Amino acid sequence: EPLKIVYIGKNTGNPYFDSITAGFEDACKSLGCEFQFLAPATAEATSQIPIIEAQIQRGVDVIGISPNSADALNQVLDAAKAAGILVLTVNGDVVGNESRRAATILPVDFTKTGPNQVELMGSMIGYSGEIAILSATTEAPDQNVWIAAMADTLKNDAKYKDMKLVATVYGDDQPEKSTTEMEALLANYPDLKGVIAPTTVGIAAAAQVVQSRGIADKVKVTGLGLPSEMRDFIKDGTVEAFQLWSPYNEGWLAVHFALGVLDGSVKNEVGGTFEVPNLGTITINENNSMNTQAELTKFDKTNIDDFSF
Amino acid sequence: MTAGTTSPVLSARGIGKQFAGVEVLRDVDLDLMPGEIHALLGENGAGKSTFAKIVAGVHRPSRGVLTLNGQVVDVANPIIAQRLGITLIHQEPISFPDLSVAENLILGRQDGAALGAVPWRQMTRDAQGLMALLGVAIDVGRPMRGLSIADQQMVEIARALASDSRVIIMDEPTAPLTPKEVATLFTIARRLRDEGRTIVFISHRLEEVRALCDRVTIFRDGNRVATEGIADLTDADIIRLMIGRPVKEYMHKRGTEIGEVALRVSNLTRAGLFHDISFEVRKGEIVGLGGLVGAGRTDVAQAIFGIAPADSGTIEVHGKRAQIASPVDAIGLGIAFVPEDRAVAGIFRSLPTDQNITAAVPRKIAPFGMIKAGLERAMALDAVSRLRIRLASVRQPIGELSGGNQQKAILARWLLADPSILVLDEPTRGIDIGVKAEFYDMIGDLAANGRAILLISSELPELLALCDRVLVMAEGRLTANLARGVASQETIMQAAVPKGDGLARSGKAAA
Amino acid sequence: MTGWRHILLRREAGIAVMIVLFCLSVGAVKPQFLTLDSLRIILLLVPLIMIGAMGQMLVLLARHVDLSIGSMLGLTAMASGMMFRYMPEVWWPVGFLVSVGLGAVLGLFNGALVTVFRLPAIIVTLGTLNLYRGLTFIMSDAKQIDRQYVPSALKSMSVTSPIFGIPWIIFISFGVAILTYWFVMHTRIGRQIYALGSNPVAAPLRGISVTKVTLVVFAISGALSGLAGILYASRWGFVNPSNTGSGFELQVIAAVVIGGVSINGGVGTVAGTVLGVVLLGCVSAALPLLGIPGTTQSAIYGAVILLALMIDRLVRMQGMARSTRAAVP
Amino acid sequence: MTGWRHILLRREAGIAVMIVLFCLSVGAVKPQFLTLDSLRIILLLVPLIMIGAMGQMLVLLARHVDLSIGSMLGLTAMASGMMFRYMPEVWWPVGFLVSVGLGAVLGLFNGALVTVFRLPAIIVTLGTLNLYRGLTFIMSDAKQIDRQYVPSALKSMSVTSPIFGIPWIIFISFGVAILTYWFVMHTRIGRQIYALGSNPVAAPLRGISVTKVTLVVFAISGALSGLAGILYASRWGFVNPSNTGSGFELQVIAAVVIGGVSINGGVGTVAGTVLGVVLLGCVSAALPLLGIPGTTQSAIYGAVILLALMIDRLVRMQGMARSTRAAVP
Ligand SMILES: Nc1ncnc2c1ncn2[C@@H]1O[C@H](COP(=O)(O)OP(=O)(O)OP(=O)(O)O)[C@@H](O)[C@H]1O
Ligand SMILES: Nc1ncnc2c1ncn2[C@@H]1O[C@H](COP(=O)(O)OP(=O)(O)OP(=O)(O)O)[C@@H](O)[C@H]1O
Ligand SMILES: [Mg+2]
Ligand SMILES: [Mg+2]
Repeated sequence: EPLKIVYIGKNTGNPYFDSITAGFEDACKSLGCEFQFLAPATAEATSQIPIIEAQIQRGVDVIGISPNSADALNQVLDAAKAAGILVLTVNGDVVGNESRRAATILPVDFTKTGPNQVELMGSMIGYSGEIAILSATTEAPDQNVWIAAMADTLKNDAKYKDMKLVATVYGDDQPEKSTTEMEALLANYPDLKGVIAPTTVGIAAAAQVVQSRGIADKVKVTGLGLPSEMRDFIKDGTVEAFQLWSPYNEGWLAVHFALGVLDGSVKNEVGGTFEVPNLGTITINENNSMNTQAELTKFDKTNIDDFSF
Repeated sequence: MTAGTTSPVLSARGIGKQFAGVEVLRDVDLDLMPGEIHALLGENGAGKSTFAKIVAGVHRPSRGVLTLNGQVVDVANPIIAQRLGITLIHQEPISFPDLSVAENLILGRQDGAALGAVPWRQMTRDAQGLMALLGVAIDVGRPMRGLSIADQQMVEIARALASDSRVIIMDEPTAPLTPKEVATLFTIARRLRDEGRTIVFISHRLEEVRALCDRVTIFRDGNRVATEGIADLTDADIIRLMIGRPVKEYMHKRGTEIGEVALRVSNLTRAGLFHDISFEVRKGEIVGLGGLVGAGRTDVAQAIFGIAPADSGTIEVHGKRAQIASPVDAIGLGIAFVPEDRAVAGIFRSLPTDQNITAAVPRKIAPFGMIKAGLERAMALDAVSRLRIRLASVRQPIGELSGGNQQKAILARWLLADPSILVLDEPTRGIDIGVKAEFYDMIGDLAANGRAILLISSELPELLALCDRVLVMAEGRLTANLARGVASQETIMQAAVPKGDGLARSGKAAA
Repeated sequence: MTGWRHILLRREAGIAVMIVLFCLSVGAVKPQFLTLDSLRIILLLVPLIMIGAMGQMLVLLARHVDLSIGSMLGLTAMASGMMFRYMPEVWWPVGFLVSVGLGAVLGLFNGALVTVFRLPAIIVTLGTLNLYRGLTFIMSDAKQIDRQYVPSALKSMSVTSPIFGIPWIIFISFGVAILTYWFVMHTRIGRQIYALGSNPVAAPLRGISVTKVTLVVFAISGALSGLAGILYASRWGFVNPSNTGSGFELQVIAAVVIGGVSINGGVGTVAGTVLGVVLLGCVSAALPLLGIPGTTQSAIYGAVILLALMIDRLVRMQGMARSTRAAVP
Repeated sequence: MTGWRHILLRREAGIAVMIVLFCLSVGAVKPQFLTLDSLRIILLLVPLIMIGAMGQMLVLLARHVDLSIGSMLGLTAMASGMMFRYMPEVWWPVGFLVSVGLGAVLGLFNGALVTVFRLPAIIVTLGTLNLYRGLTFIMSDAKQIDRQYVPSALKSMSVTSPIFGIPWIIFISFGVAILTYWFVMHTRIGRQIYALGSNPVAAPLRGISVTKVTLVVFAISGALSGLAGILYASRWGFVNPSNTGSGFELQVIAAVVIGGVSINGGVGTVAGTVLGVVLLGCVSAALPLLGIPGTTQSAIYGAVILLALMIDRLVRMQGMARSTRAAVP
């Protein structure tokens, strides 16, 4: 009987998780296991709990989950573990509760996100001038880590001494709110040179404002975005470049790792390594975490059409 | 212009109407001639409005046919009636408070596509013309909201005028109007008649009928009992025909002595509704309060019970001056009030009958705020058997009971409160004859037990049979105080018919 | 059997039958649905909704509606959460007092706007839905209260059990239902709520204070939202300024209405409401088990609401046919 | 000046004064708020809400309410989005037909449930709010329609301008307002909506078909939600099954109610509604400019709604005092 793998996304209708799901699907197809994608309608912290409970009842072998909360899931994850299910967090971890899951699969070493973004911005504005950050919600944990790292980099790296972070605003990952926040940034900081939006909704909204005002040469927008959402803006020059990683590879890696652990060919211990087709050698780092790639991928005119997600 | 040579514009044949099994019109035949003003007379509930509504397509008859100019017509709804040239001025003026006066005038008259344009300019011009014709100064651009009942009635009348109808039915159009407005209305009505239109005029005011109408038809208990030329009938004839039902004999019981004054009302006045009302009700006494609909009796009762307190005047209960600002005060003083409109103000339709019965005595069944379910049930069952309320179970929602049984349940509610003073507003309205007799017994027993009872009723036989004394109101004033023996149908009617010098209700009624 | 009981039984039996049929059909496909374990899951899904539903039922009985319960849940949970965080020395059960008390105050504010300004409740509570949510953001500076700050004793109420392995939180929610039953059936004021909703014109004639009853139902709705708020912190172990309680009002109103409480006041029972809550709980528990994506849940929820209502209406139309007068003057 | 115009002017003048005062005070702190640029921002914020508000106004005038407009917006936008994606050969303006037509059908379904089953609109549309959202998920397989699939010509309607640099989308929304004005003031059916809401019992006596008017207002509300749906795709360039349109109903109802439309039917004007929409637009545009965190917006929204209502009520109470008798017969 084939092994049953489920992947539980943060919420449905989010193209980002669709891409991870595609990685899961393709890997399951090539390795022969049964796969299902599930997600709650809203990215609410508690909404994943009944889904996990149902999967325990269903008797699945592997749960991959992008948790909506670092600690709301503790009980139910423990229950899953007790039922002998291999639990992996994907794309985000239950920080502080690492013992509740077997391993975590992250696209990239997240400590690199902040500095990489600052560098990209700097390269676009000649390393000088006022910049601002347009983030998701005030509580978004990943974004907050990245923003802290950006501020740190700007302050401590002499290369960026002429770049000044003037504001950090939050668009709550809603297009309307992100748009008004972006408009307000432009009104409040007439000398603004660039905006970093480390969230897919934010970068699209910021780009749209810049596009509709026709100020792409004055205000540079970059951040983390999906190629499928940003393709137009890259092509018409609104956005020179932005970054991300391959969500697809996260799913791909998760399945290879899980099946390897279950058939004994991969040891889930820190420092261990294993081979994954297309990705090469993967190392299990501290806290049983592994990355699909070393650095962020940069998307611009030259490569945007190579990506289908 | 009487019947004979011309053929009727509208004839009714064998019209009958039932509401929920109750027959309110029986086999009515009536011919309306072109160019006549035809009065419909009859006691409250005789079926005048129901007949008018059937002609105007508001109700459909249970039996019978209407013929218009010799052709059988099916007046299925008010729009069809309008197309056939039949307009009804409702007893309660219909108004759309948020629309302008001009629009209220035109609404329902226009034909045409849904997206057809509204001719504001022309509409306003026409409306102003009509208002000028009626001699009323109403800005036709203002919303209906806030117009007095009289002004609303004038708008209704203007609407009928504008309709170009061949048959215009006016259901008590003069009730809220001032004498001057009435005079204008009459002038216009006569002019319309002279144009060859037919006007049906419903009123309780005999002198108006005499002044205006050519023929009269008298209804009694859903039957048409007579149609005559107005000149052929004396007032006495008319009253006899109206009320001449064989009065069911009720033995007036005189068990207890009439005691001291329980309720004394002095100089009670509420602007525009009633004026200078003074009377007293003694323990063990049943005092009737008669008059025509709209005389202001309900308003007096509401003032006594604190629903709409009077502007001036005093109320004494058992010899002590009472301040009654709300029903809670009145209940506290031992006053009970059975309102006239059961459905609106009386029953809690969706609640079980036992809860309806015990609703007025929360303290009895719930001494410390906690309901004693057993006690509640026992009290309800006791009331049910004493008043012979017919129901499947006391847990049955009261809305499912028949009207008479609902009314009994409400009476039971107040009896539980053991009031020393009972104000009953039309307690037997909509109740069948058999039940009525039971009610009379009950009311008699209540008085015999030393309670003071104020009985508002529009049914003369009821007042005569039950009451030790009959007060009569007309147009907001007390016009008679008749002891048993002096009171008769004639004396009451005489006092009840307005003399035109009463309170000018219009304008102020809604002020 | 009386007509009244007849309808009552029909109505509630109707929901019960729906629940049984639903569970059996799911069980036929997925036998694990008919285990004690899945009963536990269902029961753990419902406590907050159950508590909210009791308050909403009272509000609806009085012919009003309270859309702000989700925001009150969030604000009261946040208040206790912040106390836990910034005053860890305070004995944790005080959180119950804080949340319930604050909830009652918020509810009273709703009630006051409804009575004093005679504003329609739907609009007032739409306003306070926004207002209270905004206050939650302001108060918390938009920061989540993390798991580490929520007292373990509070959290364990959702896990440990006084008896039968059923966690405290479930007992509390059913306790609230029983208390509400007693309140509406056996207290004077409870009865007055029905009377007011049944006939707002007649109620004052019976000496019922419309203002008092209105304030009471909104205050209870607020207090119960507060109870749901502190139990949210217990159940999920954290309080989030934007998520906690958001959308709660729609779930609760759906459950209450499915349970047969009329939006037009005066009609509804605790038993029906409980069954409505349980039915929605069963649906919520079954969908993921059946592998139906969470997103379809919306459609099924909507369909269940509409279906239950239509059945109710058909039953009611029959009942009314017997006692209706033409509504024309 | 007639009494009618008097009240009308007072009500709308009230909102206009609020708008002016608000803008001036914001401008005092942030002069850039009083520039043409920020007018453009405000105008770009309002088109969808404006269009939704016109439909909702009609529904409220008829004494109903439509909570499903956000879900209808989402479903209709998704329908066009999927057409763009899977049938790219179809001429893009057909999307308008698809969205508006589908919206009208969805609205008719709401209206049919309200009239046939005589269910309260608040509950029916609460049900279809869930149902339509669920259908969106099912239809789209929970997949977003990305920017690349939305025709550029459609997207550019939110950017390019026929005249004065004002984008098409703004012209469309004001065009809808003007059409609605004509509809309610100058067509028979428009006046019948007011009449029905003003006195539902008497309406049939004046030959107004309650069924027809009810179906019409819900169908228009649906069709306008559909228009808002296709314009959402234009404005934001994507359609998301869960976000698109969610919460739209609350924004729209808030705007409409602030604009003076009564939840009890019969009262409200297009001008008032437009002003209500603009006031909320000003607030939304000003907050980020003032550096007020977006999260406080909720509280301010709520406060604005309640404030506007209280003012309205006070005005109305005066008006009513003149025409009230004890409401008890
Ligand atoms: N819609 C209805 N449903 C049930 N009964 C009704 C309805 N309308 C009238 N009735 C009853 O029919 C009877 C005749 O009423 P109708 O209104 O025709 O009397 P009326 O002669 O106009 O009296 P009034 O002088 O008081 O206006 C009354 O008993 C009344 O209660
Ligand atoms: N809500 C109201 N607003 C304005 N006028 C009203 C209202 N209700 C009744 N009226 C009018 O006030 C007048 C007095 O009514 P009231 O009910 O006091 O008379 P009544 O003698 O008790 O008559 P009834 O026999 O119908 O009870 C009537 O002309 C009536 O049309
Ligand atoms: Mg009559
Ligand atoms: Mg009366």
